[in-house]
Amino acid sequence: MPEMNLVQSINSALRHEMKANDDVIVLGEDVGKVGGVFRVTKGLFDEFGADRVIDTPLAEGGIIGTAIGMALYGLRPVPEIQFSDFIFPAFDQIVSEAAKFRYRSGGEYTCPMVIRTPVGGGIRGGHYHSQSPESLFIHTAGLKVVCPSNPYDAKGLLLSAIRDDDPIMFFEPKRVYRAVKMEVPEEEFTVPIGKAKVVKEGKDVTVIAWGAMLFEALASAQEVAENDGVDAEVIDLRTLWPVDIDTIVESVKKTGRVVIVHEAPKACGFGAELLSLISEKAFLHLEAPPKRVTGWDTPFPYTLEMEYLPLQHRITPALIETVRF
Amino acid sequence: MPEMNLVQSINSALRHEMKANDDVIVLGEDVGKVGGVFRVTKGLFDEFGADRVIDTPLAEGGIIGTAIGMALYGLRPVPEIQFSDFIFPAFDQIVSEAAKFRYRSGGEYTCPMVIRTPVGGGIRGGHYHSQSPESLFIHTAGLKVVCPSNPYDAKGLLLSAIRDDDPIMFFEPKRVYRAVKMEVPEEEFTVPIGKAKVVKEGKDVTVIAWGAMLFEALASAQEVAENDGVDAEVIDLRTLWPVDIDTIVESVKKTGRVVIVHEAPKACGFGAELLSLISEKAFLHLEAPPKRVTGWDTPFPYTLEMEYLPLQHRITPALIETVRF
Amino acid sequence: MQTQEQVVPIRTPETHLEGDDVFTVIRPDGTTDPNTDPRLPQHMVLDLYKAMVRTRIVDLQLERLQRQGRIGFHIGSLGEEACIIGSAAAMRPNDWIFPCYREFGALLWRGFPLQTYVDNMYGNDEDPVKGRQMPDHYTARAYRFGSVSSPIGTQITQAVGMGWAARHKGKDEVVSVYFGDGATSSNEFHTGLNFGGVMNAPVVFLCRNNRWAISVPTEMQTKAAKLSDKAIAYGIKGVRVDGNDVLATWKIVREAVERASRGEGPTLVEMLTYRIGGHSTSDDPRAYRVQNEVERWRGTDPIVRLRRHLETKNAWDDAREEEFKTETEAQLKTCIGLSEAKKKPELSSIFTEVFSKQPWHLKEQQAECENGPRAKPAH
Amino acid sequence: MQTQEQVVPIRTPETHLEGDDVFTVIRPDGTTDPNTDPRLPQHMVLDLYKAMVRTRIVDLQLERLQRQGRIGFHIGSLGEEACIIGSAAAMRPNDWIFPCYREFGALLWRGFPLQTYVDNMYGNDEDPVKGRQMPDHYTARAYRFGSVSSPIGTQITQAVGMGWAARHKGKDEVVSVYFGDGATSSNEFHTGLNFGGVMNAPVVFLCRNNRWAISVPTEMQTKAAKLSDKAIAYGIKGVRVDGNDVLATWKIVREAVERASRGEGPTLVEMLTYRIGGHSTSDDPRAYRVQNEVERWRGTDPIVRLRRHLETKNAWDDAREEEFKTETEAQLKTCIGLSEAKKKPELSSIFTEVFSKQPWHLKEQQAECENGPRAKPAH
Ligand SMILES: Cc1ncc(C[n+]2csc(CCOP(=O)(O)OP(=O)(O)O)c2C)c(N)n1
Ligand SMILES: Cc1ncc(C[n+]2csc(CCOP(=O)(O)OP(=O)(O)O)c2C)c(N)n1
Ligand SMILES: [Mg+2]
Ligand SMILES: [Mg+2]
Repeated sequence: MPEMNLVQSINSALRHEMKANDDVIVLGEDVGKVGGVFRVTKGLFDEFGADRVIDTPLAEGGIIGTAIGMALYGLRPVPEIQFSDFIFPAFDQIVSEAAKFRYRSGGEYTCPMVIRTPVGGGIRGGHYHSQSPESLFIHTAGLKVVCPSNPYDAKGLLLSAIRDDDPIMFFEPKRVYRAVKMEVPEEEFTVPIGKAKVVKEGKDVTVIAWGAMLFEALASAQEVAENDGVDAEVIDLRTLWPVDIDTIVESVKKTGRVVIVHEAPKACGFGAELLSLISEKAFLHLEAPPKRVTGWDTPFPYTLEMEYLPLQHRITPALIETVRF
Repeated sequence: MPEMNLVQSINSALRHEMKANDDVIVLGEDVGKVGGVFRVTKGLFDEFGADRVIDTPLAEGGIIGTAIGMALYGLRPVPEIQFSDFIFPAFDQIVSEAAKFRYRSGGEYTCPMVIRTPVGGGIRGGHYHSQSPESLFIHTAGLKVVCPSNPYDAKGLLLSAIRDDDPIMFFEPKRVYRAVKMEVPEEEFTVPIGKAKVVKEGKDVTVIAWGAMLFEALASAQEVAENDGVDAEVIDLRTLWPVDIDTIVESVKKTGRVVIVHEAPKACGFGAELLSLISEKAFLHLEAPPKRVTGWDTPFPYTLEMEYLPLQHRITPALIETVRF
Repeated sequence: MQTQEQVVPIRTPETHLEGDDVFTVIRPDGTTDPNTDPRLPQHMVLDLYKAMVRTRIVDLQLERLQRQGRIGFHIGSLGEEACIIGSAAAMRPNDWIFPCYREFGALLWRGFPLQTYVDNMYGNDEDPVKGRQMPDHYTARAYRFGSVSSPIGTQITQAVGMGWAARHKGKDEVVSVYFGDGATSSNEFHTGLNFGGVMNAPVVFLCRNNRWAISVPTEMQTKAAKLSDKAIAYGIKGVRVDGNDVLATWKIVREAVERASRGEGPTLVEMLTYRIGGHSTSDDPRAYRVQNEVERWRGTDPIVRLRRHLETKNAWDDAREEEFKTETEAQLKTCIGLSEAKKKPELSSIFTEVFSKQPWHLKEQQAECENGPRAKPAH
Repeated sequence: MQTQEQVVPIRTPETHLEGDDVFTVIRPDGTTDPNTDPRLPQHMVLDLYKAMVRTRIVDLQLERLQRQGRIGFHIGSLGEEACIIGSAAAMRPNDWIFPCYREFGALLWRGFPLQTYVDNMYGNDEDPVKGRQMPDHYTARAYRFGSVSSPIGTQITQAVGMGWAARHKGKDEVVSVYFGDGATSSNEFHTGLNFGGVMNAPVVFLCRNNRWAISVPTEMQTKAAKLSDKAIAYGIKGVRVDGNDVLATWKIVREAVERASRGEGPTLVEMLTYRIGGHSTSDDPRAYRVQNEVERWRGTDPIVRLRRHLETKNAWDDAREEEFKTETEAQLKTCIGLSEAKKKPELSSIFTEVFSKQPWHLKEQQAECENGPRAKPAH
């Protein structure tokens, strides 16, 4: 099996599905000849031509608006937003239109599409190349939200997403793009949307993470195992919404303690929803207050970004505190 | 003291501040001659002229973008977005620009402005004239978020907001616009931003609400007092962010039980943040899992809107359940 | 910005339709300009006329229902019937129509049952969109007709994507999309026309310039001399037509459809008309415009104009008019009666079709709602 | 959409600067057209030249620093020096400049200290924006200069608001705002120009048409023949100038400033130039454009062109050039050395200036951060 990084595995999924299904269309800024600023769509333009891999004018609202039109007609567009920080000019199309089309039309029109976009910090991007806006889309009824942490899941989830009948936000952790390599099947396979993965079993505390922070959570789990004899269970959510509540509740019922990690600011971040769901569904099993380790409630800073992110150095003490509560 | 409804008291605040401060500029769609579709700016055009009360072209991004420019220069714009459902074309200007200007410019440029916009359902508005997007703005670092429930607070909060040095989202519960009348001083007075109000003291359970739902919460509190001997404490948040954490924690420490009510969908709604803050700050005082009574996680329906909203009929059983837990 | 006097300009039909760039067919005396007349068969002109009259009848009746509190809202098309019906009629059967919100006339022209439209006005359990949206927010895929959305402009880029998709699939299907003069200020107008040009999409952009966006007159919406000039910014064709002249509208739009169909790209059609009524039943235009202006525009009533033309051909008279009106009104009354007797949508309709399959949290919420107490029947 | 051949058109300087609507002053031989020459005093032309040369020196040095990993990023202006310096110089001292992200040359022209600019590139504790933003995201209110933001176009409507505000306060202050050809597709271009027109704001819209938006050529950005034509859509004045001709740029922009100052409204100035380098240090343009095209454009180098003009006046020579370069490079080297020696911003800088007063939750978070362990010094 070939080794792939995240960029390559996503590219492989796109290539596979474009070959298999003529209706799959890639569109976005710079996705064509140059293959995207992160090279995720590299080679697709040469293979499938300018009619399947469309370099658009610089307008995210146009990318999503036209993609919606394509989806309404019956195509399967996979628009790319160059950075998720630049998704806001398309926000109206996503939350007012794509998310509501099936519902408001009584099921007559549907919007199957996958909005791919790099997310997260740690690449020296400052305010506008680092943000993690997932909770805004989770709050919007009608959208599914996916965020793989590794090349294997990314390919499997993207194939599931393109075949799914709903609009899906597909967040790609850009800090992982080239940082992680693993074996990924050349051929097609799927990872189901809506299923989390317990990536490390444990009995003392549950850590919930996704995307680039999964690796920080794992590093902390290892650190507390070695230094403190704490046995942490680590869950990679993979699909953020609709979240895999069963896996979470089962784990928390076992450990009684939970730490949630995400890059986005804390206030109204997805951590708040996870904490609330856990409180609602497993209150009597909680032996300590669930903890959130998140980005601070500030814009994303440039020089001090490593002090902003909820990295291992901040997760580890949170685990210890939660276990010792 | 004259009686005013919410429309009149907001109008009174605007008129006062425009008289007192030449730098206050009102702008938006239809705010001029006709005085806004809800007539909140009625009469201001005649009194202050077309240069202080600006009817803009139909583009929310332009309303907020030009308001930001005015604020950067030193004016105090009070832009109106006709319905908060239509704020999304301006979302980029609000979250990428207004919210971050002070921070990203090292304090050189600031964006004092008050974005007024009607919020909430219950007026037969369907999908696009009923939504409550507050949590999207709470999640965005750099914005304050205010939502008065009554004419008195509205005037006092709006005067505070216009004098505040930060960008403020000012949500006006449109279901309350003409439904509530009360004595409001003709002259100026302020209600501080960041202070909640305990509108009914109680010892058995805390109910947190704001805007139009405050009245539903109060009705339920009365209902359970009469029928079930339950003594509920009701908090009107007034400022959603930064939230008055002290008032909340103090109340929850007393009652040990809490019900949070809001119109917005549940997932990643502000209720999740409130529940999480309470869990983090008063975990050991909780005698029952905090409950959220909210809009459902669906688009806002038209015919069945009263079944969508978290009204008295849904708050009352939540109170009982929480108290009996 | 504008001074108060500028806010309420007296815009007469004459000052706004003069200039030889405004395409017209029907002359004041009812005859047609032989150089421009599309020479439609008489039965079709009669169909256009009836559709326009029916639109007006429905509008007036729905306004009455709203005043009586029997429906919640209506957004009418008084005075704009010619540009709506003329443009809809110019679309070929396989073409698509993306509506704004003021084009129920186009919907009915496409054959959508009046009963179903009235059900949508009532949001009852036979409303195809299940009472989820406000009145006049219909959807009609089977009629190759879009889905009304309130946010201004969003349908414009969508129409471009759909047109592109149809061509990509090798179909000869043109997409038309309606919007108002106010919508020319929207993000999506800009993006839609720009993408339409660059993608060379088979789209016809139909701008109903009815001179008002709620209380804001076109003069305050943009400093551009003509809305059709905005096409220049996108390298596409722009044309102006007298939108109160159904034959002129038909011809110009049909030409645009044919160009699009031939692969010659999109056209922006500015249809000059006038919003005789309020913006919607929630609006009272006396607060911002002078009655004078409205009265002068009444003089250009597109229905009166077409009728005069039909009379020059002896194709219509008072008796036929009376008969058609009576019949249509009766039909409408029957529909209203039936709609009012229907039930509200099922509770479950709140929770379905958010996603293709209902996820766990909506299952839970639906159960909570169905098993919980009912709201007071208030409204 | 476009076929592959269309994606990489060979656009030569000639084909793009011909047509008498492109305003030019400096002729190929270095002399000026007496009909268009603004006749600037020679010391000022020399200042323009030096500013352009300095801009280039800084660009080249910063690119080297980035390759060496000493700074994280740079977005340069190779080939665009004339349109940036010429337009900035045309603004009067009390006028305002709203930057896009490629105009540090304009910032330095305004007198912003080179040292402070380099501090911003390093995001150190003397960077006025406290290391919070990426390199080249400077702010300089004291120099009546805006604040760089990454999202494309957002500064355009802001500039309109600021210009309107200045006039509202009775000040004769014009606001200029830079953006690229790609930005003409943005929502805010549309809204900014439309509001600018309707509000009659004293604004000059400066479009650097450098032919590329990262990998997308202007031909794929819009089907409009000329970007300056987009002004028609907003009823404002649109002009095209040879942006590689600093005197032409100065003259056209100064005229636009004067019109704005006289209350005659905004102007869209299309400055025709070419992005010789990559989009930024993160970009490798060989992946999408042919070297051929770049080489031909090098032939129109605005610095070479102005130097030729200066030589016709005997105002410059190799010795002076050498001296100026050596001096500027030394100065820059000193700044870099100093910047590199400075500390990172304080931890507290993460938590301050989010609001005018720090609220409770940020106090808590700051304490948590300061009292917690430090991140590994990674990067
Ligand atoms: C994004 C957005 N902003 C504001 C509104 C409120 N609104 C509804 S219709 C309208 C005026 C539209 O005018 P125009 O485009 O000319 O269409 P007309 O109503 O005249 O047919 C406004 C401002 C809206 N629906 N969407
Ligand atoms: C809203 C938004 N979308 C995408 C980007 C990514 N991006 C940065 S620069 C750029 C191209 C801009 O081209 P142009 O406007 O011509 O300016 P130039 O870089 O050529 O000076 C793009 C797509 C962005 N910064 N903001
Ligand atoms: Mg209109
Ligand atoms: Mg460019």
